[in-house]
Amino acid sequence: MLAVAAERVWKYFGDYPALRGATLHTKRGACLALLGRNGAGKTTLLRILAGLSRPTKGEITLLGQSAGSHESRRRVGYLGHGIGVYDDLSATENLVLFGQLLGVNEPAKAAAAALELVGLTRVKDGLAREFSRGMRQRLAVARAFLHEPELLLLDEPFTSLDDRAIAVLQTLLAGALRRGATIVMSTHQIREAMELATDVALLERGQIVYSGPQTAEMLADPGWLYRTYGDKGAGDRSARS
Amino acid sequence: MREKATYVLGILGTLLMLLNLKTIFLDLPNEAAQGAIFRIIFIHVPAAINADVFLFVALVASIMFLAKKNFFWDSLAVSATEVGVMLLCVNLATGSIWGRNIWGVWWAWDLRMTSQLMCLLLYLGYLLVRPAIGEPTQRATMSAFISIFAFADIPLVAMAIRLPNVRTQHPGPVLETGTLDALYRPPFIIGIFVLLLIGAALTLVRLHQETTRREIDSLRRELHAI
Amino acid sequence: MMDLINLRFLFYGYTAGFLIIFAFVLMLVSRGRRIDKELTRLKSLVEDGGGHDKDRV
Amino acid sequence: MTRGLIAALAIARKDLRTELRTKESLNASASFALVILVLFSFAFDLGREEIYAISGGMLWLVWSFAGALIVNRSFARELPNDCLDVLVASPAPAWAVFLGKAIAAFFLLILVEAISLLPFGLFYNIAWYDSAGSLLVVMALTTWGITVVGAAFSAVTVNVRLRELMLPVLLYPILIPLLIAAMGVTTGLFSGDAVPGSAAASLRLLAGFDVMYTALALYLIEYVLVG
Repeated sequence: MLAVAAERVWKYFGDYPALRGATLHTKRGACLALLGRNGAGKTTLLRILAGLSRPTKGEITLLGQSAGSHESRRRVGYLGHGIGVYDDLSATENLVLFGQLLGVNEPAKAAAAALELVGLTRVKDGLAREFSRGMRQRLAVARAFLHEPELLLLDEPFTSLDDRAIAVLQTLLAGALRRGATIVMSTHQIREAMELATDVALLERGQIVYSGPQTAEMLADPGWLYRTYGDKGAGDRSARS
Repeated sequence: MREKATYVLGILGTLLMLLNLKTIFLDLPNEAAQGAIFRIIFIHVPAAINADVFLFVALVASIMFLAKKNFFWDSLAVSATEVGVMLLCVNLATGSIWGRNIWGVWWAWDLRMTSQLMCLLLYLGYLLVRPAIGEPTQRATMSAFISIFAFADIPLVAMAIRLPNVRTQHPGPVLETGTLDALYRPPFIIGIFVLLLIGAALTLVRLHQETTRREIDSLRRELHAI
Repeated sequence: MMDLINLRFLFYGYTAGFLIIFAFVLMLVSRGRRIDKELTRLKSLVEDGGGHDKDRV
Repeated sequence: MTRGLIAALAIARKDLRTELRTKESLNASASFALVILVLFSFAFDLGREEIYAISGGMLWLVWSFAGALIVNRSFARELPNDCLDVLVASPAPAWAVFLGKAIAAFFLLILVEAISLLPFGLFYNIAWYDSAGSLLVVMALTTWGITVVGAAFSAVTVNVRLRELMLPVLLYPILIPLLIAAMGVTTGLFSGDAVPGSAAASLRLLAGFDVMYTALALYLIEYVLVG
């Protein structure tokens, strides 16, 4: 069964189509790097997958459930641009709250375990406000992994993280993959993404123009994918000028 | 097609209005109790009725937008709301002038004028907030939500100002009973149609502008994406 | 005398009503002009900046 | 359904906890209410009878202003760190998120009202405690009306430019019937000479307002929160 099956998804903002019939299929257990330039529609697609936004047209199923349904929300973990934790709650309070919302059986226990995982046990009762940037980011990572999601949606996960948080995230992602979870992450930094990615999809102007396994060419030359499958129009333009 | 419809409605409305004005001012006799000023009901009451009609259209369009997510409905909602608010203003201005003549004050907290004023305030909020929302889908969704909330308030306002302990002036059924002498009925009904036609024409014009505006917005995004 | 006052207020009333409608029409016309101007400006911009967009949309 | 209610209560508890910790809107709202109460006594030079005649109106004006300050923060509190996204993406249904926020705002505003009743009784020499029970019913019904509509518009305006200015523009016109009824019935409580039948009619209106807008908001909020 597919982890993500998005069929011809359109999303209009007013009259402007941010997604123009994007089709994406991701196997279970895969780690998909969703590439594309700024404005290509990566965030829009991820927000729709996370149930934060409804597609104008098109069908999306996640793990066999329709996107945005209660069941799919429960099995999906989402880490967006913002860290999504409350500054005025302690680390534990934050995670217990989200544990309750996510329907985790024993929120307190899950919270303690998650804090252990990201190395914040020592400061578990400190307010998130008092944390350093990196600690806050690790707390956010703990929040996204709290309910052991089967599908992880990460929007530009590496851009704002510090080194330690990146290390924590990569360990957790590798662990999740071993567990059989699926990961979809958007990024425009190909090098970092390629370390984990098993699959690659390229989003151009609201359409998936390439989707397939990661290959040696991509690893060797980050620009290769864009040049081969990227926007033909943009190529023409540069050729003209 | 749309342009033709606008012109037809507009011209028809204006012609009918001129005919009706002739009847009202030249053919009809003065009413016994109020004298000449009673003629104001031929614009005052049709404005009120049509304001409610257009605001109701806006409500239906708002619900349709939420159900269908088709921007036509959003455009219709805002167009009809603007025309409705304009008609409310006509209603309030003429009513106020009539009140000054009959009661000697510009504003007497008369029941129906009060509820129309509150209705105006409700929809002014709608029109003020709308342009502050940048993203078109969000703007349309929020506007629809506000429109539904506003319309739901209208019956409550009517009930609230009729509470037994609320001191609004009850000026007696000057125009309250609705029994209009048969002589005055035709120009009254035509008056309703006149404003309906003119309002519909203006709504169509506004509708077209809203469509163009969306086109502009999508062009802006297009440029941004390049 | 009373009738004269009545007539005066009747005149005020209708004038006010039509003025409001007229003001609304003027508003519509000026906004329409502004919108049309903006549309042509943006259209020419888009054609200059990225003619290839046309066939893609 | 029960899962939604549990989530709503968790969110309400979270809101109350952070607010009691930071007192962002609580301090502003309570001190604002106090200042307005003091100013009112200078705005009008009133005898005993007249004070009773305007008491309900004064109280609800103050409290509805205080309420706008409370609900303004309701969804705005979720903006830093994009917390709203996480709430909406969570399995908690949109109506539960909204309900939690409305419940929290309700208790915060009730708290501000309770605090301001003391100086109100003191400054204006009004024995509100003689009818405390009935007053509490009116307060509960009206405050829920203010906060349920307020929280809904807080969600609507959360991403709007000039949010703090736009919310009152939307909120107060809608609240007019609620406040008219609440003012009348409260004045009747204090002065003890209510028009016969007015209290029952007012309470019916308050309850009707609450039921209608609670149902509308719970039903429609998903369109607002999920773009």
